[in-house]
Parts: sequence; structure tokens; C-alpha cells
Amino acid sequence: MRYLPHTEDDIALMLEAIGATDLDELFAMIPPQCRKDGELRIPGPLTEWELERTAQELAETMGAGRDYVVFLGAGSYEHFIPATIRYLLGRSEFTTSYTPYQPEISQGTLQAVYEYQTLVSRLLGMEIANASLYDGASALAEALLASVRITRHDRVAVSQALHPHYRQVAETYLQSTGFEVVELPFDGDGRTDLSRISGEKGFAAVAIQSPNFFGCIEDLQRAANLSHDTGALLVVSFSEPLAYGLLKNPGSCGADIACGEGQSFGVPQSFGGPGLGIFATRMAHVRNMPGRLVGRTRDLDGNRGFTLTLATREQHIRREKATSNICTNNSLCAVAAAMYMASLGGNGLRSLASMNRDKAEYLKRELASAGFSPRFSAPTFNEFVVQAPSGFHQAYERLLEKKIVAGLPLAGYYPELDDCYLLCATETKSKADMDALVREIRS
Amino acid sequence: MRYLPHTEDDIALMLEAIGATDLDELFAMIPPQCRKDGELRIPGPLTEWELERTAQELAETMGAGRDYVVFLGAGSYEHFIPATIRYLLGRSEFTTSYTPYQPEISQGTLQAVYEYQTLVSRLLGMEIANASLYDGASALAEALLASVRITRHDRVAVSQALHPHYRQVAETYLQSTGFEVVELPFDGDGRTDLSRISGEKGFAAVAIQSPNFFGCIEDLQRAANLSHDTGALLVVSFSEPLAYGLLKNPGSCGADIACGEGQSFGVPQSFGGPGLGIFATRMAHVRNMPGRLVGRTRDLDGNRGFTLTLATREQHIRREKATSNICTNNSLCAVAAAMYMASLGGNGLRSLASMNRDKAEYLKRELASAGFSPRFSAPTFNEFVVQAPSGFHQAYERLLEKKIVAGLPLAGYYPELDDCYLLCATETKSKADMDALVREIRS
Amino acid sequence: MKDFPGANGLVLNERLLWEKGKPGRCGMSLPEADVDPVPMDENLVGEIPDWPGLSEVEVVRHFTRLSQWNYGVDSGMYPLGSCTMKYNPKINDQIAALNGFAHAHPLLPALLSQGALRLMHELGLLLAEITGMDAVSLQPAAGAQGELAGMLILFAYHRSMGKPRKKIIVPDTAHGTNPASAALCGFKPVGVKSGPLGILTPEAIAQIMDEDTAGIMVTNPNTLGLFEEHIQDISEIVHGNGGLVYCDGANMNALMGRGHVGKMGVDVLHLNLHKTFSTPHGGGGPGAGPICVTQSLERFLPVPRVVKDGDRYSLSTDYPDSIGRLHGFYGSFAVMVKAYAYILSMGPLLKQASNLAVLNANYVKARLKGVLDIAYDRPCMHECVFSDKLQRSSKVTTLDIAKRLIDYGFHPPTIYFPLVVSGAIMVEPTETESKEEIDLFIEAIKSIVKEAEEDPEKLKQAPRRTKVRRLDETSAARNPCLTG
Amino acid sequence: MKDFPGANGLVLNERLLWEKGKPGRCGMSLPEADVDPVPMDENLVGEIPDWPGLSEVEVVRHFTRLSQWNYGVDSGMYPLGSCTMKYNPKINDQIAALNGFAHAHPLLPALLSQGALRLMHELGLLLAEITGMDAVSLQPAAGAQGELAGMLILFAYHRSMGKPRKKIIVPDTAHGTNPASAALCGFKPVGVKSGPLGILTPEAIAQIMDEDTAGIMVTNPNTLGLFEEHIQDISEIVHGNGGLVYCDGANMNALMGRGHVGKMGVDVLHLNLHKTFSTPHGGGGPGAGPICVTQSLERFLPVPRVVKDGDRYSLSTDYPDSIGRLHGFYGSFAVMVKAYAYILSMGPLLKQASNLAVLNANYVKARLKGVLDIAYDRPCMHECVFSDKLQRSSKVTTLDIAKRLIDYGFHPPTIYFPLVVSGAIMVEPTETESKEEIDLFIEAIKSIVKEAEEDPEKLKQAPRRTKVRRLDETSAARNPCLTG
Ligand SMILES: Cc1ncc(COP(=O)(O)O)c(C=O)c1O
Ligand SMILES: Cc1ncc(COP(=O)(O)O)c(C=O)c1O
Repeated sequence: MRYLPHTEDDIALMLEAIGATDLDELFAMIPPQCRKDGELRIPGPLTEWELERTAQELAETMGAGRDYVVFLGAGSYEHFIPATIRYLLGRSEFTTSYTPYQPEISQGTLQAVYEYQTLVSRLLGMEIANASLYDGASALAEALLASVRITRHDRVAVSQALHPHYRQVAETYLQSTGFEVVELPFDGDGRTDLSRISGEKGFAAVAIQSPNFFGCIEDLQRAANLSHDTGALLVVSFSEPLAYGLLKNPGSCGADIACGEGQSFGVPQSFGGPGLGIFATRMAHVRNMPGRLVGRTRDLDGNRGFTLTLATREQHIRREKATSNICTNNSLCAVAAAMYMASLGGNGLRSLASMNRDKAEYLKRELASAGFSPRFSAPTFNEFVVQAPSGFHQAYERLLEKKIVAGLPLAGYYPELDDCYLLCATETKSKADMDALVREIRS
Repeated sequence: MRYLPHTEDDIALMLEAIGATDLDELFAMIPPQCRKDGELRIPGPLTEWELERTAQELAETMGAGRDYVVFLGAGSYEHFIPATIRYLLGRSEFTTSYTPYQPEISQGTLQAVYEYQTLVSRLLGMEIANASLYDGASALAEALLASVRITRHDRVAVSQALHPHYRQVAETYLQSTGFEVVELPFDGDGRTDLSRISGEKGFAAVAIQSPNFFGCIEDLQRAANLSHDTGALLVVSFSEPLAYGLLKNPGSCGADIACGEGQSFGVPQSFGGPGLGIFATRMAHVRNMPGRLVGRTRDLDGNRGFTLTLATREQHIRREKATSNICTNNSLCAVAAAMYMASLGGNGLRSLASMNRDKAEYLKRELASAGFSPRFSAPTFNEFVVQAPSGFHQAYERLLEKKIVAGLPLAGYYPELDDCYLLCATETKSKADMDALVREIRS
Repeated sequence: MKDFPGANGLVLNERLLWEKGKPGRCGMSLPEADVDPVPMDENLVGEIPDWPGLSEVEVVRHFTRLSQWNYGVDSGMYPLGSCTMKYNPKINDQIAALNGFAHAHPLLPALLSQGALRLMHELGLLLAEITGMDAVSLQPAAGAQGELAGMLILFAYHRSMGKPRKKIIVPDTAHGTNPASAALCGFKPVGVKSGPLGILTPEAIAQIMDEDTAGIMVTNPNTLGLFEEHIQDISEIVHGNGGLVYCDGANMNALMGRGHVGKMGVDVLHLNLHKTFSTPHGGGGPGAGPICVTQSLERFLPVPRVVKDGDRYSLSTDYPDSIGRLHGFYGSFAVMVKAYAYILSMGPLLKQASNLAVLNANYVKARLKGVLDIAYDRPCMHECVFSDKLQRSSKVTTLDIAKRLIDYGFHPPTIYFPLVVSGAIMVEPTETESKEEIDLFIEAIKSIVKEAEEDPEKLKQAPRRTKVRRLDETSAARNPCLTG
Repeated sequence: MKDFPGANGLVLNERLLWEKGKPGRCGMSLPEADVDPVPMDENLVGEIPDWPGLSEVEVVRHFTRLSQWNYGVDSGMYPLGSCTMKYNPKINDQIAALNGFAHAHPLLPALLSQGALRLMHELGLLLAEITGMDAVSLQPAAGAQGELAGMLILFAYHRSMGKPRKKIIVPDTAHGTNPASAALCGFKPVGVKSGPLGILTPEAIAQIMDEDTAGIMVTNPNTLGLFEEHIQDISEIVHGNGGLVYCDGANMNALMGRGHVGKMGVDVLHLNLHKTFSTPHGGGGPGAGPICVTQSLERFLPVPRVVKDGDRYSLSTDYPDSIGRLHGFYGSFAVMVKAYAYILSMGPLLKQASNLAVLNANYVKARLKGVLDIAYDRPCMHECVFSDKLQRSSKVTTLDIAKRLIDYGFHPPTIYFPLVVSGAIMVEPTETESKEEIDLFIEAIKSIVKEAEEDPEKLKQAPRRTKVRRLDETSAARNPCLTG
């Protein structure tokens, strides 16, 4: 087997050095009752060529690639990824290294993550960002837990217009802690109704997403004021960071924590994972921050260098008192994002963000003309909810056969939004794609 | 444009430093009549995404990839290429460097090519090999020219069973030199009839291919004896070096020059190019060798290192007296071959070569049972010629529609081989593939 | 040091991104606009983020240079204990990058995601067979999230029994994520010392296991590289007190085809696909930390789960007892693809992988005996823990030895972990290292130990070959500079 | 030297392949045998070649380490004159690797190769438009083979005129391949000196052009980076004497959208796709050297040629006057794909590429004036030739300056070429270098020139940072060791 270098000779010599007669003897300490009987009943070994074919056959069943036109967003966004990123990220010095515990031979990862932390902070208008969390969902959970630590309150308020999966993950994380989660409803224009918190006290955090799950842009400034009035931190979640290439960022609106999903920045969708959990906050909260941090420092000769820092927050030092249990994070995805942000630059980001919105606005208008009226009136970025004529679900199935996925039916998430669909149009959707969708819907 | 870094400011500052007022002024020395009028009338600029789509559309028209079963050889062979090679060869330190004129920062390419030279020499049983030529065809031409330089004779004998394209290229190279090319016919068993040279003198080289264009294994030992008797060098050409994983190699049979195509060793077929021109010979002929050579030496500190050497044979030093005009060769393909040879190892090579022959023998036998008798009786490696029942060309077209390419019709190359087909089966053809071909042929 | 890989050479400096570039440059191709721009409410529009503008070649050079400052498994031996830095096959990366996988939207209708769902389903079955457990969830995004999932299952189980419990037993050799995960779930970790042989004794467990203790988190083989030989007895004690046994399976690379975790009495187990199953670590993730449970705990597994009906696959959230959702979608799918590819490539040879991993570790141990102190001189499994005890007289520490190894061209082992061994040096060669490579590593250690005696300053000053030397971590933490 | 890219760092030694490995190891997956083995005649069977056996990770590490000893365009500025080391876009490599291209057999029926044929056809048309020539063959595998094709066309032309000619004019600035290609084709190169301005004078040509001279090989812009301003007059003289004008177009990067080679009177031109059209050099190839001809010479182009009939493409060899075949198949198809992708990516902006290439070269020239001697101080095109003249007093040579640049982290310029400038230093920045990068290069040169005065030994001993220092090329040539 090409991955196993040992020849028979090698094994014999090594056993001799150890003083064992055979390989079995090395496992003598495993009590007989704990042993695996017989051989593993698994297929293979497959040759590289059989494997490749098997995998291709599986991959080809997927509704992905050039033949499909997919108007899905809802937390996973189809964006173009430059060939440079695919190449650079594939360099094995990045892919096959461990967490940079030995900074002298990890400066590549360390500098790249430091750059990621910086560019993400600038995007979100926050002072600092960590080196990544798993995804947008766990980032929300971590933000709520951090808020509890910071404020010492034990209730959090979470918008119902926040991604349902993120809310579910937050509940999973919080279920055994005893902290209470209060849900804030959304109003007719698709934005969070904050009236529930005004005047109330004892919230650790108010968490809203912008653009929210419906694609609607929330009034972050107002949310910040109301949150701070109640003594809560404002946690701004997001699933589409590209929006902040155009919109006012959480920091400038007064957010205390901005956390969300960074998949849009150069990370392939990959059926939902890995994602990139972004977590940014103010310097004041750094010691309550979950996850790894890269910091700048100097070496013995006074040269600039980078290292993991403030590890005393982390599990390997603080163990049960750590700010989070996270260890392995999504570092390579953060590096991908650094590459993506570096490729795009500020002006490129603005252009791309504007284009996303323009496409979605075009689709919104065209759909409206076909009888699919926007369900909410708030402004949106690259996705939005429409109310479909009843009976559209049959047409939806027909469109699937034509390799068009006409958005996400929302009934499963919000029973009250029966016949509503969430559609997303990024820069990958051409006018022709959108016209074809509308034409098919009309027909 | 992402490839052009200059901002307007940069351009202005640089023009100022030069003392020019605008970019046009930089081209003032081009006489007006020599200038291009107007803008270039070419499409684009295409975005990366438009380009990708355009290219994919072109690529998808090709009879290549998993859906097609192609029994073509004839100088280009479908072999599996490990994913490691694709990755390693794509590392930009290998791809984006120039010819290693500065050895101190080119040791990677230099050592890899030195390893290529060594492993190729060992394969072919020759003392030395150069750093590569363009392809098997020009390697033959260079071998004939080298033979003329070495022997000072002005005739060469070339087997008609040598790849027709290689012979044509040799003729192109020789057409203006006045050297005579004598063709040696092949006999009924598919091997070169050498009787024409026996007793004759004045040949610089006798060139035969083994396995030859018909897949037949030539009697190299006998060819060497006869060639040497006439005072000629024996030039052994090949298009499938994998054969020497199983067969006696040219060196051990007495060849003076072994030259051929190395595409089989890890180089994608790529519609015929780039290939890898292999050229190996004996040390005695080194100063008559065409092309670059990498040699081992020491650096100022006595450490082992590698450098281009014996450049006094080459055009950049010797100009019109050089052994060849070649400059840029096919270095990256040589490095691919080094990677492939390293991956396979001696035992792997033998197994793979045997498997190639076994597959071809199986196909030969199955085809024979379906009425396609072998046209020649000589032993073969992974390709062979069959005589098809007349009228098979219609079935051949029908098979194309089923995405099966049933070999190469030879009538265009050898009118006397009307209704003959050259079929190749490498390790990429499964028994099922071959059975399907035979079933289809029968039906 | 002629024969060791470490050497001096040219590397290239590279500034920070924002010390480069010019506004107006862009290194990425933007699609043509084909719809009209729609003006946006001015009140909503923010400033353009202050990101530098770079051309494509500037981006490429930047990250190419950065990459060259890193050391990976592809650079050389990486005997980082507890991390299983085995070779990461390239074909697996290529397969995960197939269009159908890399560009699939997670919310595609089941009809259009059969391949991915099937792969996940089959990977679950494969992991069940390899571990001997009954049911698997692939959702956790890394080992620590697997632990959290496991702790939540313990929590849910006890809640379902009507008796929530507060404590959990965590041995002193446990990885930091264990107590952290337990605490995150509201459990109070109760420490237990390993016995004189480096493994847990049933007596110690019996002493602290009580009706308010939810169970135990045991790592097997433990972080000393030793098999917990009393695991069955321990499980019995824990079960006897109504508790559950959680096993941290990060070290599964020792046990494939050899150990049957189910039979050990383990109720919940997490695996690290980015260790045992060869998926690349990526400089710190992404990983994947599937959890495997016994049949009776299956109902608690996270949702959604892949279900198979005939030959159709779909996702189901219809598990009322589930601990809920842990990931925005289904976990690190791309990582699962690589692990799946690895398992199929190895097939039953996974057992031989474990054989050789254990052989390599014992060989290192045998050959370094007397050179470095061995914390517990007993047959080890896939890794072996040394310490700097013998070097203390020369005032040389584990850190110095580790840093000096860098100059020799090797990645250092894990150091100062597990905490129970003072100055621990934890070596895990993995099965993909050849005897020759290991012999060279052994020679390097011997040579360093000799240097420690003869010229300790060489170690104190190490590494000297690297682009940067030892970094001032104290000032990094005292005056944190986390963004530029 | 703080701000320059050159720095010291850790690199890893790596033995030769056969100093590693063990027989019995194999680093490649072999397919399962699914047919019976057929025994082979013993007399035909040879020995197994003595290739080392390595595991996959050994192969990967070997070539990963080797790669790290190389410097490429992706590492930094590579101002290698005459070589046009511009950025090689990654997307182009990816496109050439598409299954339909990379795995296409060259002898597929035309029906199954329309995409490749169309691409070749269109690339020919694009190159014709860019150069202003009438017809194109993509077959030559590199520049030198393009030259050979061109020379053969001159040969065939004169033969077709009934009067074979023996000589060809080759200026002293010509690249070595020019006389070598001419000689290979049986022509006797006749030298001609460039005039005092570094360019050819009509007078000099008139003096030697005669009825036995097949034509001239002119490089435009020439290897001094100067435009041959009298090209039209020269063409007229050559044509007037029945000769043809061959142009070496390796320097076409100066002229896109600016010059019209056809109007200059050129009959045959070769291009280097691996220079002007951004395809990577691969450490010395593969390249592609298309030739472009005027209509009247089209009939001589190599076969096969792609022909278009309606919207179907096919290959034709039906050109009785053709010089014949030059390549086993159709040339470096994969290289053509990359060039095609590049041209479409740039579109009419190719002109701006030439604009900026010329701007960059003139900027270097302006800024280094007085620092290094400028061989011909006139407006240059895409490159500029300096020399070590001003440094001779300090006994420092071009070689020393070049080697010292390596320590600064830059690839050296082309040195000692063209031969007409003693100690030539030929700088071609290309358009993909930013002003900042070029400024840094200029500072490096200035700093080195200062060192040459103050501490010449620094240059003599350079490079010091690299893994190996200057190599003993004399002994390499005297006792050649070409295989191990
Ligand atoms: C023994 C052990 N348990 C748990 C973990 C945590 O795994 P992860 O880093 O994937 O969260 C690790 C990883 O270092 C480990 O070594
Ligand atoms: C001016 C000039 N002509 C011709 C050539 C030869 O091109 P190639 O190396 O592709 O054969 C070169 C390449 O160095 C060159 O610079």
C-alpha cells in the first residue's frame, strides 16, 4: 500500500529492536474481550483509480456545477472563487501543517491569520477578530455565551429573523446551561420587532442578523441603542459578509460583537461545510473572547513575527475555565478568506457587493411582474422573500427537472410563511439565468 | 485588469521620471508606416468566469474523459497519472521558473532533471541522457543528425515500421541538408526487414522503433549487429517507454542512441503535446549530443550541487556550430517523468508493464475470436494491428456514437494495410471495457 | 549536521497586505454588469472597508512567500504527539474538490443531493464498523465539538432518566478540551489521577463515582500513549452507578482493526477525522469530530440525520430526543469526503496502519531509551511520552530540545503535554513514516542530547536557521496587537 | 538590507532519489489485474530497471523540498531579459488541465475533437491579428523550432523559385538559436554588425545582401531592446535582392497593438507563446513557437493544418508545398490553450500590456542611469541593456552583481547577452511588475553598486544566503557526471 512505507525487513528489524516477536504482541495489553474479532468488514482497498471513479459517480448526482442554476442562499452563497485561491490554498505548507504551536516554522499561517483578523475587523468595523470559529451558527452560540460572561446576565434575546439553524445551534449550546433564550418576533416589513426588549432589563445580549434570514437589512443603530439601554450587548450575526461591502457595518452602528459565517469569502459551499465562523468584538472584551488569537510580536533579534497569544483564555491552559472548548478551528478557511479579501480589495468589494444587490433587485422586480410579490417591504441585499401564487410548488418541482432551483420554500421553517420562497441572486447569476427562471415560472 | 498593476498615478510618475508626456511617446521610434492602426480587433477582455465557461464548452466537445473508451495508442498513451504528480508539478516554483541558468536558485529543477537523466538512462540501459527534447519525433531527427556528425556518413536508414509522423519529422529536419534517407520495409511478421543494409556501407545510422508503430517488438540485438557491421550507429526509437519495464532495453541490445517519446510517464496526452523527447546515448558521444545536460558538481563550500553543463555544445555558446538549435526544451515534462518514475519504482514498473501486455493480449485474443485476426505475427506489447472484416468501417462509426474509439484505421498511413486497425489497451482499460468492445463489434 | 534535513537557505520577506498595494488595484476578475444598477438608500450605505488593492501577481506572491515559511507534513517528519500527523493523500483533496461536492448547496432538495447523502450515510457505517459502535453522527465540526455533543448526550440521557447529574470524572491526563467541553455543558469536572502505571485504576474511579456523577471522560489510548487496560472494569463501575462512559477517540489511530470500543463499555466516542482518517489539518482546521454511540443512545444524536429508505437518502430532523443541531448545516462535509476516500483506499488495511503506527512508536521508545527519560516505561501504543528529566542537569529544557529539532529540520513533538509528565516530550511518528526517517529523527535527538551536554547554548539559541527566531510571547500577551 | 526580500531561513536537504527508498516500496496505485497474465518469451524479457522504490509520502516530500530550492515568477521579480517573465495566470493552467483537453488523444476522429481544433484555429487568427501577419502555424514546439520552420520556409521558397540560396544574414545581436537554426537548415550565417545606435543600418545590409543570400534573420525589437527603425528599408533591400525577411518575434511583448509586423516587410515571424503570451516556462519548457507568414508563403506552412469548413473543423495535410511535419502531433497543445486563455482574458488590453512593459523598462533605464552604464542610451522598448563598465575599476563583474542580487531576493537579469555588449546586464521587467516592486529592484541595484565600491568581497562571495553557493562549473564540464 503506497501510504505504508514498511517493508517486511523493516518490520522485522524494528520488532527486534523493540524485543517483540510479532505485531500482535504489540497489542497484548488490550484485554481479549476488548479486541476486534476478525478483520474489518469494510470494502477496499480501492485503487486510486477505482476511488476516483466511485467519487465521481457520487459527485455527478449532485445538483451542482455548470448545468444547474440554483437560486439558493439562506446561509450558503454561490460566489466566484478565483483560480489563484484554489491554487494557493492547496499549497501543502498551508494544508498539511498543524495549528501553529511552533511559531518559528509557522509564520506563513500566522501572518495570514493575522491579516485575516485585521481585514475582517476592518470590514465589520470592529477592533479585533479571532482566528476563526467553526461556522456562523456556533459563532452565534459563542457570542451569546461570551455576552453572558461579560454582562453576567442570564437571559439572551434572539431575533426570529435570525437564521433558524443558527438559533437551533445556539439552543443546543445553551440547553444545559440554564440560560434563557427569548425570541424576538419579526414585523411585517421583515425586520425584528424590538419592542419586547425595550424597558426590560437583565438581557446579556440582543442578537439580530443583518441582512437577516429573509435578506432584510435590519436597523442596527436602533438595535444598538435599545440593547445598550437595557444593559445588553448587541450581537450582530450575519450569513452574508459581502453585504458589508455596501452596507454600514455592525461596528459603526454600535454592535458589541459581530459574528457570522464567512463562507462567501472564498470558501467553496461544499454541501454546507466547512464554513468559517467569524467572531469580532471590541478590545475591551478580548479576555472573554472564545477561540484562538494571533498577535504581533518581535523575535530575539527584534524582527517582527507572529504568534498565538492570550492562550490563557483557552482550553489547553485554562481547561474547564476556558472561554470556549474550541481547539481545532477553521484556520484554512480563514486563510482562504484572507486571500479572497486581498484579491478583491476595498474597491473590488464595493463593486461586487453592489452587483449582488443589483442582480437581486432585478430578479425581485422581474418576479414581481410575474406575480411573485415581495413578502416584506424592508430593503434587501442579495436575497429576498416572495409570496408565490398558491400551487407554485408543482411548478417548483417541474423547474427542478429543468435544473433550476427556484429558491428555498420557507414553510418548513416558518409555517406562517407558507407559499413563501427565499431567493438569492449573486454575481454568478446572469440576467439570462434570471430571465429564464421568470420565463419558466410564467409558462 | 488584474494582471496589470499600474494605477494612473504610477503611470504619471513613471512617465515623469522618463521624461515622456504620454505612453504614445514611448513608441515614437516606430515609423508610422510600421504601426498598428486602431485597436486590436480581438474579443475580450473576458472575465475569469466567462473564460472558464468558454473553455469548458470547448473541452466538453472532446472525446475524452470518463465517458469515452478509447483504444488508441500510436504514439500517445492513456495511462493513469497519480494525483500527487498533478499536485507536485503544479507547484509554482517548478512551473514559473525559467531555464536554470542561475543554479544557486534553481537546484530544485536541476536535481529533478539530473534524476530524470539517471532514471531514464537506467531504463534504457544507456550511459547518459539529456535534459529532454521536444518530443519523440524531433528526438529521432536529432539522433539521425547526431549520427551523421559522429560517423561522418551521409545516409541514414529508417524503418518503415517506425512511427510515420516521426519519419516525416525526420524528413523535414533533413530535407535541406542533403543527407539521404533510405527506408527499410517491414516484413510479414511486422518487423523491419534489415536485409537492405547488410553488406552496404556508408550509413550513419540505422533507425528502428521497438515496439514499433505496429506494436511489434523488434529484434534489437540483430539490428545492432547488422548496423555495426555496416559502420552505422543503431538508433532505437520508441513511443512507449513503458515497454522497457518488461522488455530487454536498447542499451543491453547494443543500441548507440535510444530516443523516443516519454509522454507515457506522467505527461497528460493533451491532444498530442507537449510531449517529452527522450534522448540517451553512450558517454563517448556526449559532445555530439543535442540539448541541455545537467551535471553534478560542488559549490564553493564543497557541497554537492547541480548545474547545466557542457554548454559549449549549445547554440547560446556555439551558435551556428552547435549540436542542435534547441534552447527551451520540455523540462517540466522531464520533471513529471522523474516524479512518475519515482512513484512507480522498479517493481511497480514491471507490474504495470506486464499488466499492459496482459490487457493487450486479452484484447487480441478476444478480437481474434470475433474475426479480427492479428495482422502480424511478431510479439507485441500494449498495441497490435488487426485485420478487420471488410466493411468494418461502418461499425467503427457506429461505435463512435457509443463513445468507443475502436483503434486507429491504418489505411491512411499504409495503403497496403487497408482494413487494418491499430488497437491499444493500457492499464486504463478494464476487462469490461474490452468485452464491451468485442460485444459491440459482434452485434 | 550534514545528514540531517535542516539547512540554511534563501527565503523571501513579505510585508503585511496593507503595507502593499495601491487603491484602485484589484486582483480578482469581476463579472460584467448585465443589469442596471439600482441606487441604494444613502442611509444604509457604509464606507468602503479599508482593504488594500493588490494585483493578482501581488496576491500570488504574497501567499506563496508566506507558505514557504511554514512546515507541513509534506515538508518532513511531524511527530506531534496527540495530533496524528500522518500523510494526507493528495487524491483525497482532489476528490473533495470535485464540482459536485465543492459547489453543492446544502439546501438542495434531497433529489439533487443523493451522492452527498449517500457518502455521509456510508461513512457513518464505516466508522461504526471501525469502532464497533452502533450509530454515528458526522455533524461535529472538530474533536471539541464532538466532545460537546457527547456531553450533551450524557446530559440528555440523565435528564431523560429524570435525574440530571452535575459532575463528570476527567482524568488528569485528559486533553484540555475534555474539561472545557464538560464545563460548557454545565458539568463540573472531577479530576482523577492515573495510577502508577500511567493508566486509570478501577479503585480510583470507584472511589469517586457516585449518583451525582454523569459519567467519565476517558481517552483511550490515553495521552501517555497507554492503553487503558482496566477500561472494562471502569465502565462497569460507572455503569453500575448509573453513569455513562465517554471516550475521547482522538487516538483511534492505535486501535483500528485491533480494538472494539463498544466492547470496552464505551457509550459515546468521538473521532477526529483530521487525525486518524488522514484529512489535512490546514494549519489548525477545518476538522471533523464525528460521534459514535451505542444503540440505546442513538435517539440523542444531533439532527439532522441522513436516513436511507430503499435506495433513496434524505435528511430527517424527526428525532424528538435529539440534543439538537450543532452545525449550520451538516458538519464539515468536505472533510468527510476526504476521510471517506481514505477509508476506501485503505480498506481492511486500516488495521495494518494501526499496527505500523504502534510499531513506529515502540521503536522510537526502544531506541531512545536512556537518551531521554521515558515517563512510563511500558509498551506504548501509537505514541510515547519522554521528558527532559535526564537533561535537567545541563539546564536544558524540553522547549530547548524542541527548538533545536527545528534546526535539524524536524517538526518538534508535542511538548509539555500531558500535564502529568513534567517537561513532557510526546512523540507520535504515525505509520506513514519510514524506518529510515525515524532513524534519522532518533539520530537527531541523540545528537541534540549530546549538544545539551557539550554546548547547551546551541539549544538555548535555537532555532537559528529559521526566518524568525524565538518570539517574545510574553510581550505579545501583555500588549496584545491583534490587528494591523 | 532590511527592506529587501532576501532573507535567511530554514530549507530542507533532500538526497537523490536512489539514495532513498527500499525495494518493494511503491508510491503509485496499480490497478487490479482483471485478465489472466500471459507469459512472455523469456528471450524478450529484460532486467527490472534499477529504480528506487519509494512510498507516496517519500515522493511527495522529495519533490516538495526540491521545489522549495527554486525561484519562480511567483517568488518575486524575475527581470530576465529576452525571456519575458511575466505573471503566469493560474486560471490558464486550470483550463489546460480540463479533462477534455488534458486527456484528449491526438488521433481522435475530427468529430470528437472539434473543441481542440476550433481553439487552434481561433488562436491562429488571434495571433495573425496581433502581429499583422496573414497565416499562422502553431506547430513549432518552441522558439528555436519556429526559427527552423521559418528557415525551412525560406529554403522551400527559394527552391520553388528554382534557385536555392546558401547564405543568410544574421546580425551580431541575434540570439544563439538564430544562427543555429539557420545552420541546421543548411544556410551559412553571414554576420552583420549593428550600427552605432545599436540597430541595423540599411547600408550594412545593402553591402552584403546578394543573390546567393536567402534573406535576413532580424529580431525586432532587437536583443538590445531597441526597435529596428530601418526595418522597412532593410526589408526593401532584401526583397529587392530576391530574399525574404525572417523576424525573430521573441520580443513581441513590446509591440502588441503598437507594431504591425506585416507592414514592416517581414515575411516570416515566430512568436514565443511562453514569453509574450504568459504561458509558464516550467524551468525550461515546454513552450510553443508559432510561425506567422505572409499570404504568399502560406502554402509552405507545416502540416497538418486546421481547416474550417462551415462550422466544422478538421486537420488537413493536403498542402503539397508544405515544408512538412515538425512535431509528432500538432505542437504543444496544452501551451496553446494557456495562450488562448490569456489572449481572451486580455482582449484589446494586450496593447496596454505592451505599453506598460515598455514603460517599466524605460523607467528602470531612467532610474539606473549613472548607476550602471547603459550600452545604448536611447529610448528602449520592453527591455534595457546595462553593463558592468562603471564597476570595472572595483574589479566587480556582471556575474558578481547578478549573484549579489540573489542575496537581495531578486532573480538576476540576463547576463553576458547580447554578446555585442561586454558584460551585458539585460533587464526586462515586464508589465506585470508594479512600480513599487521595480523601485525596490532599483534600490537593490544601487545598494549593490555601493557595496561594489565599499566592499567588493560581498559581491565576490555572493550568493551567501542560498542553499548552495557558486558552483564549480569548470569541473562539472571537465569531468562530466551526468547520471548517478
Ligand atoms: C486527545 C485529544 N482530544 C481532543 C482533541 C480536540 O480535538 P479538536 O482539536 O479537533 O477539537 C485533541 C486535539 O488536539 C486531542 O489530542
Ligand atoms: C530573442 C530570442 N530568440 C529566440 C529564442 C529561442 O526561443 P526558445 O527558447 O523557445 O527556443 C529566445 C529564447 O531565449 C530569445 O530570447
